[in-house]
Amino acid sequence: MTPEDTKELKELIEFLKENKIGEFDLERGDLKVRIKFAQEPGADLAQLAAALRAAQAANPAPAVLPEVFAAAHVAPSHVASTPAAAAGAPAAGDAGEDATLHVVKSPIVGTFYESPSPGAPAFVKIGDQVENGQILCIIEAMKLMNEIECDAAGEVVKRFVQSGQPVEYGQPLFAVRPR
Amino acid sequence: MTPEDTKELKELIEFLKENKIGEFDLERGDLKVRIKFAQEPGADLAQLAAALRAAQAANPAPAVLPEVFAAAHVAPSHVASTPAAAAGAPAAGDAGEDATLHVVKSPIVGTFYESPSPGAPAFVKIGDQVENGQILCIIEAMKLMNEIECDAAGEVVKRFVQSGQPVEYGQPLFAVRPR
Amino acid sequence: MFRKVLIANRGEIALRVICACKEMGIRTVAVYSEADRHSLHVRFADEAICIGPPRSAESYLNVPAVISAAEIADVDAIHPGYGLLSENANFAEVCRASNIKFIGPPPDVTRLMGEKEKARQAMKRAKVPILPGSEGVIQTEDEGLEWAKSVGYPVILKASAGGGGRGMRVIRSAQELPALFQAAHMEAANAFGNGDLYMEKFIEQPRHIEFQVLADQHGTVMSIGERECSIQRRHQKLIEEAPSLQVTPKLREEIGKTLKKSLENVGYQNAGTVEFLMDEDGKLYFIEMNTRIQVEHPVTEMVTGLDLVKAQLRIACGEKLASIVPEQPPIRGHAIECRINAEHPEKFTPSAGKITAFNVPGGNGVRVDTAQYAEGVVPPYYDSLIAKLIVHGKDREEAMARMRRALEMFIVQGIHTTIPLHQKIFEDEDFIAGKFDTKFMERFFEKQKKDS
Amino acid sequence: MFRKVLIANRGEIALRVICACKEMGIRTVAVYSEADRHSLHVRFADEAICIGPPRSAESYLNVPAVISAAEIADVDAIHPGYGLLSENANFAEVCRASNIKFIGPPPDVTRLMGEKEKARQAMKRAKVPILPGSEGVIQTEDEGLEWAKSVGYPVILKASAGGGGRGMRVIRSAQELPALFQAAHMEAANAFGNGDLYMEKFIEQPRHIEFQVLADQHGTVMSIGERECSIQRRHQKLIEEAPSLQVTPKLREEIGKTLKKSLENVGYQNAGTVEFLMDEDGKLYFIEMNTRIQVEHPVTEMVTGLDLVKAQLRIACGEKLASIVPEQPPIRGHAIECRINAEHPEKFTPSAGKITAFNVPGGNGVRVDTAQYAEGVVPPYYDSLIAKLIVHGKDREEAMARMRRALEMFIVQGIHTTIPLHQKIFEDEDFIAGKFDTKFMERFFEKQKKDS
Repeated sequence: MTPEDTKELKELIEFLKENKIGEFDLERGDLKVRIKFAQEPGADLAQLAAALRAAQAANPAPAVLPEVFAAAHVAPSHVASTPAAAAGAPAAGDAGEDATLHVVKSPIVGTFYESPSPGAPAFVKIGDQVENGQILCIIEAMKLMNEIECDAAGEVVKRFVQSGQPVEYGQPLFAVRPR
Repeated sequence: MTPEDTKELKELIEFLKENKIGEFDLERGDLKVRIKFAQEPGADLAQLAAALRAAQAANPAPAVLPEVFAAAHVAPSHVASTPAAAAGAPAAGDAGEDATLHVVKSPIVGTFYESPSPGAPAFVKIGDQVENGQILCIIEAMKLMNEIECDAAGEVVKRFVQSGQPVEYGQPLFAVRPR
Repeated sequence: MFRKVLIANRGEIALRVICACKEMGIRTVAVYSEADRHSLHVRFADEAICIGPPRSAESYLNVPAVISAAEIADVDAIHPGYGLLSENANFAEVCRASNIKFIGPPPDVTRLMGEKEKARQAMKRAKVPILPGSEGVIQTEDEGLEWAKSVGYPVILKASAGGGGRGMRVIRSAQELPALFQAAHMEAANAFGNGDLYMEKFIEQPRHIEFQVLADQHGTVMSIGERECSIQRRHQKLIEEAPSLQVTPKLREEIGKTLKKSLENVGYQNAGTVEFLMDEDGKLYFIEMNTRIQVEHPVTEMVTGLDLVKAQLRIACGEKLASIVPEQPPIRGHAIECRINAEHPEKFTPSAGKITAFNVPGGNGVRVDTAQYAEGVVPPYYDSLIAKLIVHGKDREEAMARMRRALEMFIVQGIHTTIPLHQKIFEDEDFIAGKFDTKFMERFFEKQKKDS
Repeated sequence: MFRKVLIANRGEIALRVICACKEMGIRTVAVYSEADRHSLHVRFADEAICIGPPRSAESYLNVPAVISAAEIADVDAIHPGYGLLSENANFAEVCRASNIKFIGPPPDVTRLMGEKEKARQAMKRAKVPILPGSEGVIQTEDEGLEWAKSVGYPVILKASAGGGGRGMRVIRSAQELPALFQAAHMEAANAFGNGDLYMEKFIEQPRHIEFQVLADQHGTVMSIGERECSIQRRHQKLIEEAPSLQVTPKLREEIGKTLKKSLENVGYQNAGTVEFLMDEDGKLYFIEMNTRIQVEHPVTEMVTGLDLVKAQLRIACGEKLASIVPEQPPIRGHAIECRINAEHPEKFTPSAGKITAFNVPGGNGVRVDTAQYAEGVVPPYYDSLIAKLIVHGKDREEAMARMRRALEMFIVQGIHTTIPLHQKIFEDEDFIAGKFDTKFMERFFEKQKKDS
C-alpha cells in the first residue's frame, strides 16, 4: 500500500468508528476492503460475548467473514436483470434512495410490460403524476395480462425494470414521490 | 477510492445511521458495499441476547448452550476424581482462588503420591513452609517414581489431589502462597 | 436430458433434487417464499425466484406463481418433491398445458390414486390384496358369523351411518359375536338413528410396510423392495428402515410381481410408493399409493445403491427402465432413517427459531440430508422436518449401533429437536428386538410416563 | 472384545476410531495436547487425558506420557491411528511390555517394513515384483547394455557414491547408452571422487497404486483391493480413488495372491498397505509397505462395504479373518476421496486459525470424515488435514459429478483450504479421462500458470 492508501484507510476507519459501524465490506474493481471492529470491551457485553463464544485466548481469530451464507442473502443468479441486491433485498436496495419515496412492488411473478401492447405508448413515464388505482404496467403470468395499479398518488420518479423483463414477487417496479 | 467516493460513502453512512439501519448491502455493477453497524454500546443485555439468539416471540427459545461444544471445554469424564473443571481447565478452576497464590501443576501424566512410600509421612502438609526445589510429591508414570519439586518458595495452602489419584498433564497439585 | 428444472419445493427435498440435478449437469431453478430467502435451496440453485409471501398457500402452493416462475425461467420440467403440489393432479395438468414436463405420473393416475376407494378397487381388480370388508350392510348375527368366518377373526363392526367409535366393536371369536352385534346395533341406532352395521377384517398389531416402485413411460414397472415404517406418532412416521425384518425374499418377490402387473395395468409412471398394513401372520393389505418421491426414499437408496431422484429425472425424460435399473438390485445390508424434526422431544410443540449450532455427524455409513446450517432459521410456516439422519450397516445391529453414535454426534442448538426422543427409542428393548407395530409409540410413551 | 481403548492420535482419525469403538460398545480414552483441549476427539471420547504441551514431541509423540495415560485409564489396547506413533516399533514394544495390546502388527514386522531395503529384499524373496536394479556396480558399457537389455529400456544410471542428480542419466535406447554412460561416469568421478555407477529400471510416468491388506493373528492374510493415489503434490497425496482404472480383475487377483503368500511368510498382522509403482505397461513394482491404517482407507470401505477400523479392532482382539471378512468382497461402484487441507490453495502455506463457518456437504453417496466444526480452531502445530471428503457412485463418472457438487457445497470460512484446488482438478481434462501419473500435479500447475 502506498502511504496515501494507508492514510485514506486510517481516515475511513476513524470515520467508521465514529459512526459505530461494526462491519464494513467494499469491493470495486480490484479493490477489496473488509473491516470488522472488535467487540467493545463494555463490561457486561464482553462477559456475555465471552460466554457465548468461549473464544480461545491462545489462538487469535483471523479476520473472519461475517456469516456462513453471506452469499445466500442474495440469490445466486436472479432472473431479474436489475442489480441482484435490488431484487433480492428490495428494502435494503432502496435504502440509497430518498426514504420519502414510495416503492411499487410486483405482487406476482411474471414478465413486466410498460405498455398495453407492443408499440403502444407506456402506461406511465418518469415525471408523470399518477393517482391511487391508476394502471402503471402489466405483468404477464401464464399468458394472462395482469394490470398493476398504483397504490399511492404522486409523481413517478423512477422505473426499476425494463419492458419485457421477468420480475419476481416483491421486486420493485416504480418509485413514486407521494403528494 | 477517489475523494468523491469517500464523500459519497460518508454521506451514505450518515444517512443509514439517521434511519437506524442495522445492516446494508449494495451491489451494482462492479461495486459492492456491505455495512453492518456495531451494537449500541450500552444496549442492554436483553437486546444483544435477542439478537444473538433471534428467538422468535411465538416460540420461546430453549435455554441455549453458549456454544456447540460447550461440553468440550471440559473433558467428558476425567480420570482424575477431582471436579472435572479443575482438571480440564486448571486456570478457570483457580479463578475462585486468591490470585496471589502460585499453583504447582503436574508436569507429567501419572499417579500422584503424597509420600515416598506407603505409610510414610507426606513430603509436605498444608501450612508447611517450602523452598524452591523442595520435593512436594511423587508422580508415578510407567513404574517410575518422579519426584516433583516446588517451583516457588512459600507456604503450602492447598493440595488439589488425593494420594493415589491419577493426574493429567497440567493438572494443579498444590497452591503455594509465595513469600 | 433436461436442460433446466424448476424445483417446486423447499427444505431438504428441494436441496436433494438440486444435488441430483447438479450431478447430472442440469441447471436448477429454486422458487422460494419471503421466509426462505436465506435457505440453502436458494443458495445452491443456479437461479432463484421469489414467488410470494411466507404462507404456503400464497407461495409454494400458488400454482400460477410456480408456473409463471417456470415460464420466466424457461425450464423444461418441474420436480414437485413431496407434499405441497406433488400429488395435485390439477397442477400436473397445468404443467402439461404449459408445455412443462411434470416429474411424476400423468394427472389421471395421480387423480385415481388420490381417491382412496377408487384406488382400493383398482388395486383389488389387479389382485393386490386389500383389507377385506363386507360388501354393504351385515343384516343379521348369522350373516355376521358367516362373513367373519370367511375372513377369520378378529373382525370389527362399524356403524354405516357414523364414526368416532360409536357402534364400533372388535370381535375376537364367534362366541362373543352375537352379544357384541346386538350392542353395536343398539348403540348405532341410538347415536345415529340408524342401526346398520358393516364389518371389516381387524388387525390387532398392524405394521406399516411400503414398497418402492419405479415405472418408465414405456409401460414397464419395477418394484425395488420395501420399507418398514411402523414407528409413527399420530400417523407421522418417525423412523423408517429397509429391508423389513418381516418381509422374506419370497414375499418380496411375490408382492413385486403383483405390483408390477397391477401398476402396469393402471399405466403408472415415475416413482411411487405402495403402502400396506401387515397383520400378525405376515399378510399384507393394500392401504394407499403415494404418487411421488417419499421422505424416506434414502433407506431404499442405501440398500440398493440406486439414486431414486436421478431415476425420476431420467424416467421423466423418456429413458427406459431397462437402461436405468438393468436388473433387480439386490438388497445389501440394512438402512435406518430418523426424521429430525424441530419439535420439543416430549411435548411435540413446533420449535421454530434461529439455529445457533449445527454439527452433523459423518464418517462411515452415515448420510445426512438437510437444508439447515448453523445460523439457519426454522420458519414457523412449514413442516418441522429439518434433517434426515440415515445410516447403513451390514445388518440391523450395526445400523442401530451406528445410529446411536450418529445421534450422539448430531448437535443442534437454539431450537428443540426430536434427537433426544430418537435416542430413547434406540434404547428400547422392543425396538431393538424389532418387535413393533404402528401402536409402538403409544406403548413407548406410556412406558416413559411410568418410568418418570 | 476390548473393554476400553486409548486412541493415541488426534484429528479426524482419532474421531474415526472413536466412532468405530462407540459402534462396538468399547469405551474410549482420548489423549490430547493443550492445543487440542476443545477438539472433537476430546469431546466425544468417554474419557480424555491431557498428556502435554502443544508440540507433538512433548505430547502425541511422547511415549511415556501416552503409556502412562493408558495405565491410569486402565485400557486394554491402544489404537495409534496413522502418523505419530503408528509405525514406531519401539512404541509397540513398550505397549507389549506394559501389557497393553498395540493395534497393529508385531514390533519386528513393523521394524522390518520400516527398513526400506530389507523390506524390498523380503518382498523380492516372496516373489513380489520389485523395481529392478543392478546388483552392485555396472563396470562397463557392455555390462550396462546387457543389464539394460535384461530389464528393458528406459533405465537410469545413478552414482553409487552420491545423489542430487549428479551422475544421473535416463537412457531410453541402446544407441544412446555408451555416450551417456561415459558422461555419467565422468560427472560422478568429478563430483564424488568416485565414478562407480549402478542401474535401475526407469519409469517415465509412474502411477502410485497401493493394495489394502488385512491379516489376522492366526496366519491368514487377505488382499482387499487397490487404491489409485497418483494425484500427489511433493509426495503428499491429494486425491485417492478405488478401484484403479488400470487394475484389471485378473491383475487384482494375481497381486492379491502374491501378497497373501508373501505377507503370510513375514507374519504380517492387522491392517496394512502395500505401495507399488505402475509403469506405462501396467506392470507393478513394490516400493514400500505402510504398517497401519491409511488416511485414504475410506475409499476402500466405500467400494467393499467393509469397516476397516472395526476389522482392526476385531483382529487385534484375536478374531479370525474368516469371521470378519467371510469372503473376498466384490468391488462395487467407484469411490474418490479429496483431502481438504488447511492450506492456501495456490501457495500451499498452512492456514491455521479459527474456523468461522463450516458447512459440510451431505446427501446421497457423500461421506465426510472430519473432526472440525464451526468455531473450531486449526492449531499450527500439526498436520494440515482438516477433513476428508469421500464420494461413492455407480461408476467413476457419477463419483466425479458427485464430488464436484459436494466440493461446491463444502463451505469453510476463516481459514484457507484446498477446496478450490480440488475444484480445478475436477475440471481438468486429463484427470477426468483418468490420464495421469505421479507427475500430474506438476503439469497441472504449469497449465494453470500458463492460463493465468
